Amino acid sequence: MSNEYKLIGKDFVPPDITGKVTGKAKYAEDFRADGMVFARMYTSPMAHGKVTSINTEQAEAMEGVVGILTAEDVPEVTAPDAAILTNTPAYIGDPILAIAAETEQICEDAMATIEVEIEPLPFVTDPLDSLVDGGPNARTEGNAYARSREGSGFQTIKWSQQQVDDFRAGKEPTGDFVSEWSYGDLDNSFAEAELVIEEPFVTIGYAHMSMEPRTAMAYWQNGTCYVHGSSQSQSYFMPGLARMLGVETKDVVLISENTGGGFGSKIGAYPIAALPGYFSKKIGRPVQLRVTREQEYYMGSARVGFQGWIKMGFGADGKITASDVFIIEDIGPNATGGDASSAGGAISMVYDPSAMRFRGLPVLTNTTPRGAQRGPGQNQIAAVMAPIMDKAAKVLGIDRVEIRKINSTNNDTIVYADRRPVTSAYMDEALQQGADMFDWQNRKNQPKKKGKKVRGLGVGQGYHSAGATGFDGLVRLTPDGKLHIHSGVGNLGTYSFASTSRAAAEVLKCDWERCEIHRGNTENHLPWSSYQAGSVTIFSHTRTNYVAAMDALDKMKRIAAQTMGGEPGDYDIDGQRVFLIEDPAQGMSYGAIAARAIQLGGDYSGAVYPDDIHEITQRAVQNIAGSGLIGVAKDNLHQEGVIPGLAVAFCEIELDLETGKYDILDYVGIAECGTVIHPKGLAQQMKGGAVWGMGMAGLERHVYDPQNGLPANIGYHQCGIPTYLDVPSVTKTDAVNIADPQNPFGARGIGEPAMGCSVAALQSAISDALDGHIFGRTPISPDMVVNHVMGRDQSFLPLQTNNF
Amino acid sequence: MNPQLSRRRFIKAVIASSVAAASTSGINQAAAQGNRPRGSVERLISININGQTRRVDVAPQETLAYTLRYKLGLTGTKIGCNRGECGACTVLINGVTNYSCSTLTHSVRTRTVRTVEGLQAPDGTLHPVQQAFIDELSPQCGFCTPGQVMSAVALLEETPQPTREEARQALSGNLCRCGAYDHYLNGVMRASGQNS
Amino acid sequence: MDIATYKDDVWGQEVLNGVSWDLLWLVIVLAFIFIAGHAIYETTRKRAQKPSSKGARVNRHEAIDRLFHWVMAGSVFVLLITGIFPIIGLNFAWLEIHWIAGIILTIVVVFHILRSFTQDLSSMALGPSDLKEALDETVKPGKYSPAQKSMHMVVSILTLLVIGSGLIMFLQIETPWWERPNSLSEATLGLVFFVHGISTLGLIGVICLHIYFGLRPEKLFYTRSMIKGWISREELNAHHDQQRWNPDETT
Amino acid sequence: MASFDVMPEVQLFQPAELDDALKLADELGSDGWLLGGGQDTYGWLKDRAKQPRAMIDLNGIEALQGIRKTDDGMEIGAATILRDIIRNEDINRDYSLLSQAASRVASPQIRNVGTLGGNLSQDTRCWYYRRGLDCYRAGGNICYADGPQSMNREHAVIGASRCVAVSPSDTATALLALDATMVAENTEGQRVLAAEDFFVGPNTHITQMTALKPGEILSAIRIPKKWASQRFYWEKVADRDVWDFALVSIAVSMAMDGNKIADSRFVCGGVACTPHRLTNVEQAVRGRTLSNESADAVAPLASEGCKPLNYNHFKLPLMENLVRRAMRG
Repeated sequence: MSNEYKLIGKDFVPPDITGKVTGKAKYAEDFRADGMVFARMYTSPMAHGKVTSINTEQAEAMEGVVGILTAEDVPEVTAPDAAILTNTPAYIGDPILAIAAETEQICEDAMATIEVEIEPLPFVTDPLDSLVDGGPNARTEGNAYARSREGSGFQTIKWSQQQVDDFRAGKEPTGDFVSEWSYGDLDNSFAEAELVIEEPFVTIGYAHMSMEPRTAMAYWQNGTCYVHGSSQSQSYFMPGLARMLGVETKDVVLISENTGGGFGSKIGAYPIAALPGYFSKKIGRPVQLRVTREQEYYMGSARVGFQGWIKMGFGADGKITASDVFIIEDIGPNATGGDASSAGGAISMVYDPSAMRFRGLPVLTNTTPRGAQRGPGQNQIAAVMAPIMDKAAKVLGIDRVEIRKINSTNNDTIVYADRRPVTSAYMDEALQQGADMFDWQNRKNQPKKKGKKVRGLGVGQGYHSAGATGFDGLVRLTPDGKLHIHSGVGNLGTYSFASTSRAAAEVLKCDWERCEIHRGNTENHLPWSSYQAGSVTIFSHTRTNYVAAMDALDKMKRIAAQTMGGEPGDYDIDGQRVFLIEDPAQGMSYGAIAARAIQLGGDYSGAVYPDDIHEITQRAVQNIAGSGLIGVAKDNLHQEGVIPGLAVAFCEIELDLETGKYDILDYVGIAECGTVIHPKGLAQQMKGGAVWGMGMAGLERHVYDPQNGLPANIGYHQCGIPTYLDVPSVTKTDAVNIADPQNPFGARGIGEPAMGCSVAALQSAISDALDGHIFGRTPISPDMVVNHVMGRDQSFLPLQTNNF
Repeated sequence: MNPQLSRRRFIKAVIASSVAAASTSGINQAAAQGNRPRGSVERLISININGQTRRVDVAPQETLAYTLRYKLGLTGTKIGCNRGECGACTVLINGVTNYSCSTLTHSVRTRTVRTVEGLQAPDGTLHPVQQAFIDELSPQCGFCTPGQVMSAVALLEETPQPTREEARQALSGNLCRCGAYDHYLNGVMRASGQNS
Repeated sequence: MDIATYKDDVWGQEVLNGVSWDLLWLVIVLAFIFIAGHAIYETTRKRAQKPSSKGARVNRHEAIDRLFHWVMAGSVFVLLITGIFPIIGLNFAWLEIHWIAGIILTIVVVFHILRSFTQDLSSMALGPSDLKEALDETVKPGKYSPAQKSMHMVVSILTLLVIGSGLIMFLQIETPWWERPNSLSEATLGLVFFVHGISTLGLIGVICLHIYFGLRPEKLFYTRSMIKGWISREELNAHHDQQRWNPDETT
Repeated sequence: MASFDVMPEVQLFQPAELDDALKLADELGSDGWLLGGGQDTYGWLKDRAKQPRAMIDLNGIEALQGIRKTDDGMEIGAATILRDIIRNEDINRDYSLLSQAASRVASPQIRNVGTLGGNLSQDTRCWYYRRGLDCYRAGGNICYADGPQSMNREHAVIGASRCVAVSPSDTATALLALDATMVAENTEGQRVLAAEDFFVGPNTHITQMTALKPGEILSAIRIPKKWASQRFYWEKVADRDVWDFALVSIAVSMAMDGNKIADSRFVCGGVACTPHRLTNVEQAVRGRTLSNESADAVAPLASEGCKPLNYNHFKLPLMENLVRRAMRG
């Protein structure tokens, strides 16, 4: 099917890649403005406290120091939200003030003289320590925070010591929780089960640690704030940024041509992106704030940690009858996350239990703020579930791939608490394709032990919803015959801004060489686009570009009919021409059509536009109106049901029983994301996701000293980001490549499941190597393996988190 | 209404043109120059970068990454951690990979420095490594890419036909948070004329 | 010169770290100046004929007290050497010896205190009359002179401080009996270190004087008495008021 | 809390002669900072956790460079970079233990500038200390890493005294196993220290990692012929295979008499504040052959006397396992 396309499903050279290999690509910190000064932040040394005095006298007197910005200069926010600067820090690294100076060194010299007195308040780094009766609360207002449509607010929830001890011992939690959803008849379904497995689990959160320490540079001109920022999204970043700056969206220009990684940490505006705007306003000069690596750790966001309990019921045939899951989620100091419910949703999607209950308890800690991180919730639970599925397979005597196929998501699967359909799903096919490519059956029969090393085979499944709707598309045909595709999608490095733009070129049958993408700067007249996150871009923006291109196509045919006679339906396009179907020799070039559109005005030239498009798109259209033929539309295409992005992974490891280390000998990842739009880009996502999964499975975690709230891994070295030598030299990937009916090109997203399947496969392989042992914990580090193999106790308490 | 041209750009240039404006560092310069102990280094030095001799005022403690980015406008060299823990700032000094964030500019006075900006031929032709990285879609976010490119260039100059494992070892001091390792290795193999 | 040193605690707030060891040199210099001054003064002063140590002897220190004194002196010396030498750059593995010596000192001091209740406490008690006595050359002391009583008082206070703070520090390190508890706030810990340091410095000064006086020719018989236990009847007559202290004869 | 990123003002001297460097080191005393590859320097300085007045760059000094054969083995200039050691034919032939260890140091770029002297003299990686906290090692009165709840997975299991940090150097274990000696010079002359005396623990030197005094420069490392071309075993277990320091490493030299071990050195890294010699293992293996039986017999001795902290008892079996592997042959 994809063979019909000229561009879709083909590799191409994305326009931004050359800049990346030549060093010409500009990231926020590569920009300078006349008179620009540098800023640095002073952050909280205390996990929780109240600033009682700030002495900046000496700093202000220093030559080269231009100004100081404190919490008094920025809007106050209500707890638990994050402020730009605060006097009530709730984690080590919470920004308190900023200094601007002529050079970064002067900033730091001045910083060294700052005296801040802080009155300490109780703090906590492990949710269970806060939950236990008499335990400290991370916020004075309470220790839990629920965000829901019905209302958000603080709560103080305590469990008795006995309840906490029982939970640690692996028993079903009996303490209070704040959210719950369920479907089906849970009790009956468990009663019908042949096998019931109960497991406690903990997944430790960890920092995003994008390569680029986030930077923002801002200045004001004629009431407009220009921000050179580091953002995953482009247009989607704007309303939040404007709100933080206290201005209207129209008064902000965001320049974000390239972003040095985000992984969920830069989806929407974050407070310090607005800091230079306030600072620049105060001192009247452009201000650039580049955070240090340490500060990127503090405020660059982190994955939500889980401490939970799960009970799964299986029929004799391997079919999952019921699932009951309870998750305490570590939502940091700012009550950000919401991963737990997503994890519950993922269970419903990937394992399709006939009855299910989810209970969640979001607990605040004084650790770094949490946020979405690649598959937030889905990937934690993928890691938890893999060895449990393996255990069930073993007990029931079913092949481990087979038991996953028995429960696999397909077009008829109904998911989530509200029992929604899926647009399409082919988990079964993905598993089969992966098993074939990996040669699962054959490998299964290979001998397991080789000296002190054991082989482990793993299979894992990943899921994330992979599409959103209602965003706008905007294309423009100019008299020079070029197709301009305006994209408000960010540049996270997935090249999806480009691959989705090709959808418009595909519709208009335009040579790619004659297309130009406009992006990366509000002044490039960009439409309202989705966040570049949640694996949504491919689905959402093939649609927006499709509707915009269809709008353009309709106008082109109308212009042709108007100019050359007949009805629009008499015309077709090809070779950058609109021509009469009956007599292809008669036609107009795209350039001529564009020139005619300018003459005709009205909706042809953008002087008139649909009223359902977003105000950001409206402004973009206003600015380009009259420069060509404008195709603009909101994505109102039919959409119902959940849009799944699915992936499976197979891996083989060789685990050294004496050192606890393992080598990943082979890795196969299969994407099930509808039609493949950009093969190399998809491979990149699958392989990058695999590396992320490997980091989560064995290396990355937050470590806090609970006695004083200090974080141990503030740098790259301590964070344990996987290197070249910690991942296989070759990772193999492929895709199922079956079109989804609800996307004009059949495509869905994949970025997040690409990681979930990897962490799951690794957990499954480690468990397999250790004869089915379930650690119930990520990451699994060499010390844990050594302790297990040697029959020693682990160093940590059961379910302890944010620790080694 | 002409959309493009009506709005004047406030930003005149990126750093490249701000070389002359590096005078902001004059403040500590004066102080440091005043009580310079006997035998300590001179500040105004010449360094050979990408085949050109550049005259630049360098503080004694200044790192090469700082000089490149803040004084010479060579912003292709990225600072990811400034602690020698990521490799984004990798440059070649006498043909060998170094973390420029952890190299004193004064230590390269008698040596040659190559950065990602110095790889293209005068006619703009990309270096084979750069071209191969494009062909293999090696970069993702691109922030670590200049460093990866430099490590690959150093490898291929010494070992024109490396094995994939040799490439993996040679590039292992360059972190990629996007996890694009596989594609970078494909790029190295392609650049060496071997099929990945 | 600072008296104390400060540091940032785990949260960057300034707290006491301990005594400034620069004071060590000050203490030593001051002690030396005092000793030199006193020595010069003594040489210019006319003095009575030194009483003979021959003849009848009276008991001044019982064997158990002498043992106590020398064990205490020994442990204090070990403590000073193990405590001070590493600070002035002579490195060796000192910590275990230091705390073992500290325990010995503590035990003998406790023993001494308990035993003191069976003894004539008033002979060592320092009162207002001692001041008068010190100024009036015609008055002879009882068993101990006002100077000896003062010395004892100062040493007692400093030793108790150094032992008290030392015991708290001992509880904060790892020993064969317990793990390190890290239970004190850093501000408190700093105060304890300061007290330990400042009282050590005081002791160093006082000990310098004590040794000096112990070695002075006219007071050497006291040192002998601390070794052998006795003083001669003549020495008793010359230096003490037998109304107030009438020790038994000994052989 | 200030977070620092750029180098603060500090002077730089780049002497060309050792004598000049020694004079500078003498004059500056503890205000001076000896600069090898600088990979353990710039972080400290950028963080302003250490604030020397001047850096003395030793890389321009010819006398500190080079790998030379001597009558009794080899001499390696302290400023010789690890890259040159890894690539040196003589070392690879006779003392491959050292080149193997050197090749597992940090990352290629760090090995390209990191010097042998610098690798040996580097400071510990205790994360509390690296954070710039005023702990014992920094002149304070507390160890944050050894409390009831401290996060001390990477810390010492033996030889701790108040401070529980470990020696991070990979080459140090190898050199101890090769009976190397260190040449330290100052303006008054030179002294030669056995490797075992060069590395010092907190019981004697709580603020130092080596016996070098202010004003002293490590000029050369001498490796005696004794272990040339003998049987070696080297292994490092770390979380990541690039950058990371050893959780536990082992360096072993064995002189064989036929198929029996005549003499040996077993040295563990990552377990104590100094490279830790397993003398009881050395005694036990004397006269034994390399075999599974020998391995199982002597391995338990490896962790004798160890006293783990909250999170590092895994180091005990790991030490035993590494000894086991060295003995299997």
